[in-house]
Amino acid sequence: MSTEPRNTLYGVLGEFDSADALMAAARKIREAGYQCFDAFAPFPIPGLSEACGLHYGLKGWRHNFVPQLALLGGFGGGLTGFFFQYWVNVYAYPLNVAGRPLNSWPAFIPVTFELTVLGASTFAVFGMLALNLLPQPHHPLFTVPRFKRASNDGFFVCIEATDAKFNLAADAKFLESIGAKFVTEVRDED
Amino acid sequence: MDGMSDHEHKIDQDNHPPNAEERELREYPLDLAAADTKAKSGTGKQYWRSIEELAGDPHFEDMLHREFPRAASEWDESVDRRDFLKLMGASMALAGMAGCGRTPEQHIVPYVKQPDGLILGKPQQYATAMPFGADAIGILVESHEGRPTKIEGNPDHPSSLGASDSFAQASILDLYDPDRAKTPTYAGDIRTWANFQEVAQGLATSQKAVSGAGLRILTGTITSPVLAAQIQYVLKLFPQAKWHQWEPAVSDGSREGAKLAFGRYLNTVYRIEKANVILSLDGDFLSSGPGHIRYQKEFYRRRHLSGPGDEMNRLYAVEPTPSVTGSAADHRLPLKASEIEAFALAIAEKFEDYATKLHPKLSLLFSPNAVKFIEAVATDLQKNRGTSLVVAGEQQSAEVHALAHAMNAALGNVGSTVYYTEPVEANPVNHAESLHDLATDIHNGKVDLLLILGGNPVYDAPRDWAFSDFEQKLKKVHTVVHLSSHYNETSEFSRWHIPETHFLESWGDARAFDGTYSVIQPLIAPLYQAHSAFEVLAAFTDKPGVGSYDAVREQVKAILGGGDVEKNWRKTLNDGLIAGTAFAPVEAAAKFSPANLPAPKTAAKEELEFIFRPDPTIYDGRFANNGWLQELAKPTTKTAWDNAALVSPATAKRLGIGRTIASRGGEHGQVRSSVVNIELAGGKVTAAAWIVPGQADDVIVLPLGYGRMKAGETGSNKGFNAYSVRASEALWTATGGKLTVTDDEYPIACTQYHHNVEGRKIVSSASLEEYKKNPNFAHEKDETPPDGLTLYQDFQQLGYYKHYKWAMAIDLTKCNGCSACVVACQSENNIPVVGKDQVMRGREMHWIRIDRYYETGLPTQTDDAKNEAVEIPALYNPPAYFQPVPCQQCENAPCEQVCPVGATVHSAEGLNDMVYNRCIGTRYCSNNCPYKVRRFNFLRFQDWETPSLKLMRNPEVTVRSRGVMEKCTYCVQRINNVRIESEKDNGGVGREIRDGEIVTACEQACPSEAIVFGDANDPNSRVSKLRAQQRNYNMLGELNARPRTTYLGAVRNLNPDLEKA
Amino acid sequence: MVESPGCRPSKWRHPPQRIANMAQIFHRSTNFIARFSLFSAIFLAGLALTGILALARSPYFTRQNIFREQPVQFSHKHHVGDDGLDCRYCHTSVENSATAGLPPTKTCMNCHSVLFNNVGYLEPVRESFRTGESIQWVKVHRLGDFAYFNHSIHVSKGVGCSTCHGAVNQMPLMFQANTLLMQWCLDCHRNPEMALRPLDQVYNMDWKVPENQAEVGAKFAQERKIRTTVELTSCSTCHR
Amino acid sequence: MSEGPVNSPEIRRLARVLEPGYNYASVTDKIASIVLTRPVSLGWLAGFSVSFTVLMVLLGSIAWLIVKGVGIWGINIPIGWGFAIVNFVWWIGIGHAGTLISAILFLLNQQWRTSINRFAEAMTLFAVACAAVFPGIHVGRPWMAFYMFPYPSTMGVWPQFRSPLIWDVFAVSTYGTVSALFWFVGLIPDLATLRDRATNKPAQIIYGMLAMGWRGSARHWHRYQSAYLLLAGLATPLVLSVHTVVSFDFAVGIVPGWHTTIFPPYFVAGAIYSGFAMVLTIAIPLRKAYGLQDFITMRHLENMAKVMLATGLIVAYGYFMEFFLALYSGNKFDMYLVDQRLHGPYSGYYFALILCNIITPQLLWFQKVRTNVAALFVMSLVINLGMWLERFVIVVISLTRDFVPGAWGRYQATFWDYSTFIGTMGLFVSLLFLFVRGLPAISIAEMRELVAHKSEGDE
Repeated sequence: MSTEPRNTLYGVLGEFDSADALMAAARKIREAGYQCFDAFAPFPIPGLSEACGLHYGLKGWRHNFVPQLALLGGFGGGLTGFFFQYWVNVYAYPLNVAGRPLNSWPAFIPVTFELTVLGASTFAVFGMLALNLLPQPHHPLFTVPRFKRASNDGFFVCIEATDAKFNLAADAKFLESIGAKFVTEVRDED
Repeated sequence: MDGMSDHEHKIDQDNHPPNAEERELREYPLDLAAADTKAKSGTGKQYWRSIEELAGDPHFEDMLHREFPRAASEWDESVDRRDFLKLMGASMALAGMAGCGRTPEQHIVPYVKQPDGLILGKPQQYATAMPFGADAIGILVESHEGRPTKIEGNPDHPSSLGASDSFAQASILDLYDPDRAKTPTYAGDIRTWANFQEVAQGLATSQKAVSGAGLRILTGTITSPVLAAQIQYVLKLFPQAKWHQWEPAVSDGSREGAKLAFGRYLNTVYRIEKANVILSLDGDFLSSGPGHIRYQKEFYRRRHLSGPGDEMNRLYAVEPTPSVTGSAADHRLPLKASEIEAFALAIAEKFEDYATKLHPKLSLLFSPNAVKFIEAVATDLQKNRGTSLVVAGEQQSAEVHALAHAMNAALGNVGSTVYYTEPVEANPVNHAESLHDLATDIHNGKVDLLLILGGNPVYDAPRDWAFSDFEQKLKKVHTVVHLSSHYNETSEFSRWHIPETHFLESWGDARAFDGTYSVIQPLIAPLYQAHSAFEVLAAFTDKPGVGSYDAVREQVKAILGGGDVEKNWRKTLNDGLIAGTAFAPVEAAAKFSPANLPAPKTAAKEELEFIFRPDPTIYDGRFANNGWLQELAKPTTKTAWDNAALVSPATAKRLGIGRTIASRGGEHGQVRSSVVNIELAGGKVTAAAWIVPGQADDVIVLPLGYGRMKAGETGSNKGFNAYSVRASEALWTATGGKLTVTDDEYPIACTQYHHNVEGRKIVSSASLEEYKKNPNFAHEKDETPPDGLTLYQDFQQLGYYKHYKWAMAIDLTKCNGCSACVVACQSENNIPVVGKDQVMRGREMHWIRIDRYYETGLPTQTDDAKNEAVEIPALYNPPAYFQPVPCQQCENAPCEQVCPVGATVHSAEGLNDMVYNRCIGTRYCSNNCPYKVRRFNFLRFQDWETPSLKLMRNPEVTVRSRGVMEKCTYCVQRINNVRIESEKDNGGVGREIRDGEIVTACEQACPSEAIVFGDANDPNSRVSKLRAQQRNYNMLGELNARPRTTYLGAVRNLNPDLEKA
Repeated sequence: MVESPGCRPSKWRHPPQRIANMAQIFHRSTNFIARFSLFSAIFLAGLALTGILALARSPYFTRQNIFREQPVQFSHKHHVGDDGLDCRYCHTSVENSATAGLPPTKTCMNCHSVLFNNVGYLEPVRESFRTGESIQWVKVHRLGDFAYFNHSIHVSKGVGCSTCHGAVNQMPLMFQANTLLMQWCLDCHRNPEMALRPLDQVYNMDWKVPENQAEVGAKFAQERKIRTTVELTSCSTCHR
Repeated sequence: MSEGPVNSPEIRRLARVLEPGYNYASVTDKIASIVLTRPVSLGWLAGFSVSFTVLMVLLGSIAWLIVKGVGIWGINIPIGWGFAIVNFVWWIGIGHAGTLISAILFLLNQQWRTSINRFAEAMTLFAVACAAVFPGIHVGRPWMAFYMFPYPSTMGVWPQFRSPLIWDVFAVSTYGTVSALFWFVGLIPDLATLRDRATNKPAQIIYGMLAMGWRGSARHWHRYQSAYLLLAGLATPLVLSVHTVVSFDFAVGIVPGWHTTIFPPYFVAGAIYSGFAMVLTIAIPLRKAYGLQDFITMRHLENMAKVMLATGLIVAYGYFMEFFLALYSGNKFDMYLVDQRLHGPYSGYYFALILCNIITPQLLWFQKVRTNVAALFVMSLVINLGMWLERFVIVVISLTRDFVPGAWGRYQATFWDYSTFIGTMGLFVSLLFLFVRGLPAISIAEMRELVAHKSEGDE
């Protein structure tokens, strides 16, 4: 963490007044050829992610790798579960319990199942957080007071400075042109 | 060795060449200071301390001043120091996760001089004898580093033949009873033995002056030649002195009966094994009275069935209330005690010898049913002349005994199934008269010095005429010296009280029921300042301070005559008896004919008859403070911790006596029964009533021994005192009493209330006829799946059950519920006593229980007596079956599958192992056990503080604490020890374990050889042979748990004439 | 991050922006802190668990290799190593009983009534012999009361003293050479052949395990009818 | 599924799940204000202090239990399990509704789950917490209970995986974890809302930390939704498995009355039954106290009533099958047990159970009853009681009369049995009180979705 106050440009933020407007805006921005931009809404808007060009499945794994992770966790948990029990009962300390076979696999199924579910869900949740780079309590966007409404009734789009064709003035105008009723630059500053 | 009792020193004074072997034979207890720490964490050390306390530590005196030193025999729930300790324990456990807490340093305390012949960690066995009434039970005592821990029967001894009974088994607890009197007291203040000896000498001289006119000695029945000689010696010194005897639970009937029949006191000895047909006239010869252990062995040896070809003896029992013997009988007839004489006459009447000479039309007195019975018995007896036997009950009158003698004579049984000898008692007298004389003398102020050697007359003397209040009488005596193990009711009124030594603490001798001379040797020096009757008497003679050791030695020398005295002595001590000293049969000329008897009268219908009986578990009250016996369910009633006025179902209905099952504990614990007031012999007592199927109508049984006021923490204030309504002229059977039923209910601890098998495959039975016809009767409607029928892998292929395959077979034909096995198991396996409250919650801990079922013919029987109409007739005289239920050691054990931590799994030899230290106490295993043989430490039942009880524990068995499940393990400690020995043989190569080399505690104790343990892989083992029998079946076989404990169907030898009467 | 064209004010800059910094609740550094603490939490939990498990096996709990102060500083090194006393001279019951047995004071005095009969450090022994008060030794090898170990069967089957007790002849003060944990017991009970010696070597402290122990041991196991692993690992073999 | 519930066609037909006149902001205000602005009411204080006192009773009882041992309870041989296990099963059963509503109804795309799922999930967690108290303390040596976990012990011994109790350990802990995750994931957006609306620094920091910097960006929502969907998909079989495993505790045993194959389905049905009853028991006072009638509408209550009716019937079928199977199989032990239930010493409990669980719920056939809040509330209590009785009948009565008549016994609860049971209620309610004060009792983000699709609807 550098100590001297920094003041870097993060991007330009535009606010729209409805979910539909936001969708439209997102589409336009994408058609305009922007790569690094993001839309913000107080609730999941169906289709918004497509509008922003986010994909499901392996193709768009950078955008959503959660299902694959869950699958991984599930398999991991299940296999560990079963073979651990197998090892304990057949190798670690074989014992005659009620005359049941050492490898009483039917009796091992409940634990196997539970561990499958446990693995899958933990991977899904923590995978989601990790991919979303959370926790991230500090973010340039939070410097914009209006942005608070993103968790209430505000709909925003932010074109990020990292975008190849980023230009503060031009992009700001562009946002206004597509109906942003409030536009501001976002600075990551102390 | 300081601080040891005088006894100790006396022994050292014995001036014999100190001989190695002899010293071994006379172990002395500081050895236990060295108990290897294996004996439960430094027990030895702590015990050493408490010895020193005994040697005059000031705190010790305070302890004595407390009225009740805290007893541990009964578990008490009050919040006290123990709770605090528990709290500490729990919190520490929670903080430090007990499991991984770092335990403090322990110490090893070795001997200073190790006794020769002692191998650390190896128990030793000593032969001795337990004096009991007019008998001495030969026993072997197991001793760990000088601590006697377990009592077993002595196979060489005629009175036990290696078996034992619940009394013998439990007597070890009496030795360690923390409530025992610990020091001589004068008017309640502590004195030393030396003080007493001085005083005694003083008294002696003053008595000498009047040649002992004021001296009286009161003892119980005495069969000890040495003690008798000592008394005689005292009487010689004091010619005017008198010796009185009083044994509350032993009737004069047998003595006087012999006198009536033969003109003098004679001892009757039966040879049960020779008898084909036995008629018991209210006799309980299988579970009480001289020789009962032997009689039970012999009786059941005649009932051993190796196949349908075998024959059995047949037992007819006529009795007012179900006894162990009666329950085991093939045919049983409930009759009032007062009708027995008439019944006996009616039988005798049928004999050619007396026909017509006797009172005609006797049989008119009886119901058709009874008449039929009489006919059948009479014929059967005469069919078996010379091989039949008539036994008269201890509590029956002289007349009945005389009749029995006469009948045996008439049947030519004398000499074959019964013979007579000189009395075993050193000095047979009529106890009632004897005590009467004493009381009268006291009353008339003739007595200034009374020595009460054992016994407790203030509690158990009859309550009428001169005795109306014995305590008042005692006040008239200048000096009463009372010798007893506890400071009891009588001690209260005695100036001097001397703690009596336990028979495991002192030298002595006794004659067995047949006269065999048995030696009593101490296994441990007296734990407290206790002394024997011999020493107390000696204190009044010209040689005070002499111990009985010399006398016994002299006695042995006298009996064996010449030869190597030392060798004989050692052999005698080794055997515990002198073989061939049984009294020879004497010719007894009959001086009595039934014809001389007056015409018997039978009690008026509906007139209540009150009969007194010694309690089945605490006898005459001497065992009242014995937790094991108190908690032992009484064989026929299955109640514990209380006595109750027993009534028959019909009488109960008539009088309005009822009972309800309490929802706490229920059938397995608590039944609330009506409370009745009984007025009899000028006394009045309030008792709980208890309904007993098979009891004669209009008979109220009042068991003796309860209602003690100063028995100790365990025994005081339990039940009601039947002695308080017992008059001298009606010691056993009384009429004219009044019984009123109150509205109150009293909770009775009843461990098994439900007595119907509900048509389940639990007990299977048949008559001998049926058995011969259908040897497979035990498998009728047996749904046990065939062995091959399984999907599970075969553990034999994994090396299980290959070498040994332990199994147990229990022959229901031979079990009569005597319960010796239950106490033996408790003693062997450190099983705690939980107390009445916990028993009433259904939490008793016995590893082996005896279930009692009635053959009621009722299809089902719901919890309460709702359907009395059908039930009362069905329960008039139902055949009873007793089933000992230890852990069944199932091969497919339901308990194992559900234990979450694997605390109970199978061993390679097929034991259902229980690992206490792994158990976390989910109780799931118990829920899933179809036989409900598992026991749980719901609270901390085990006593961890009382030092004396620590000494008693068996170091071979883990002592379980709170929160742990426990159960029978087939005495795995015995199995392991024998296996280890067998494997060490042949220079480490080892050998096979021989059949019978391992004997479980229950098997060892069982007098009827009903329980057999062994290796099922060995086709020649006894257990394999039994398992091979067709009678052999699995309890609840259809569950396919594959128990290793199997049962052999009960067979009764019914008389075809009476069958289905 | 692309550096913006200069930091000059632009029309896209809104005055409220200044106070707007209030909007940032967390400093930038918290991003790192938050993530780091998440991971370290998981890591520490794992570490703690491993620590506990390790501790349970550590000498702190097992008391392995820890010398004990004894009332008399008895040296096995001297008596066994130098004087060459046989184990059984003092531990008399080792061949017959579950416990090897601790010698009574008498045994000490057999020699020490003559040898070193006046040295100070043996006073406790002499005192014990005079007064009859036992010497209270500190227990070195301890098993739970629920574990029933039997010396006699082990020695008679050819398990040497040093296998469990270590090279006692080199121990000036006695210490516990092995963990005595149940796992440790099981190791032998699972493959006993690795612990078997010729019967005449049982009390030899210097006996070394030969390279071919596996087959030699197997032979011994077979000769001496050592019970199978299944039998030796049954619970009731040690627990009652 | 990707296009959420918004444009599912049938929505319009259905009654309102949200009263009209709300927009995003007003929804947010209404719900968030309960937590952020509304002052602590006296009612809340009173209620909380009462429940907290009861919670202390629980702690006291447990302390005494540790000191004396499980013997302070009414259990004995043969009845080794008493209230502890009854309560455990009861609480676990209640703990099923939340996850079920959230997961299954989510998968089934049911609009009306929205406003009840949040506190239903919370209730689940708290019920599981209450249930989890018992396995720990009911054992004889609680300080040794860690033997049940598979850790490498110095003894080289492991748990016995054939035992249903071990399955319980895994099932319950997994269920607890997954429910917690599910709940928390659902909370993240709302925490962000609270963070942004909080006016005082501490609140901002606390909610900010919990919200983990959620910005509601398209990327976030994108992954968020698939994670949530996956959790729902995983939680559904899990929730079914948990009570199945609990039922194995009995079905795997051989005790007559336990050993039956119908237990799993009928335990699950029973769990849902009691779960919904408990949701009603909480929802009705809650909507009243915080004026949430517009969000938790009559339609919610009615739907839950319908679910109760349905599951109630399944449970009834279960009872019937117990009888039928006993008679049909001809197993004498089972038949005797049936007889005991009807005529035995505990028949009273059995008939009470029939009354509570089968007869009373039939009233729910009538819409009048389903739409009568008071009636529903009473009904929900009756059913809770009934389900507790069911567990009592199964656990205790079966044990009183098993195979060997000589060993039959009875059970009577002691003071400590009751105090422990009631104590857990204290724990449950205390947690609920804290929850409604500290977190949005209704999912704000999801309410906004409702508003969104309503506005569409109104177009």
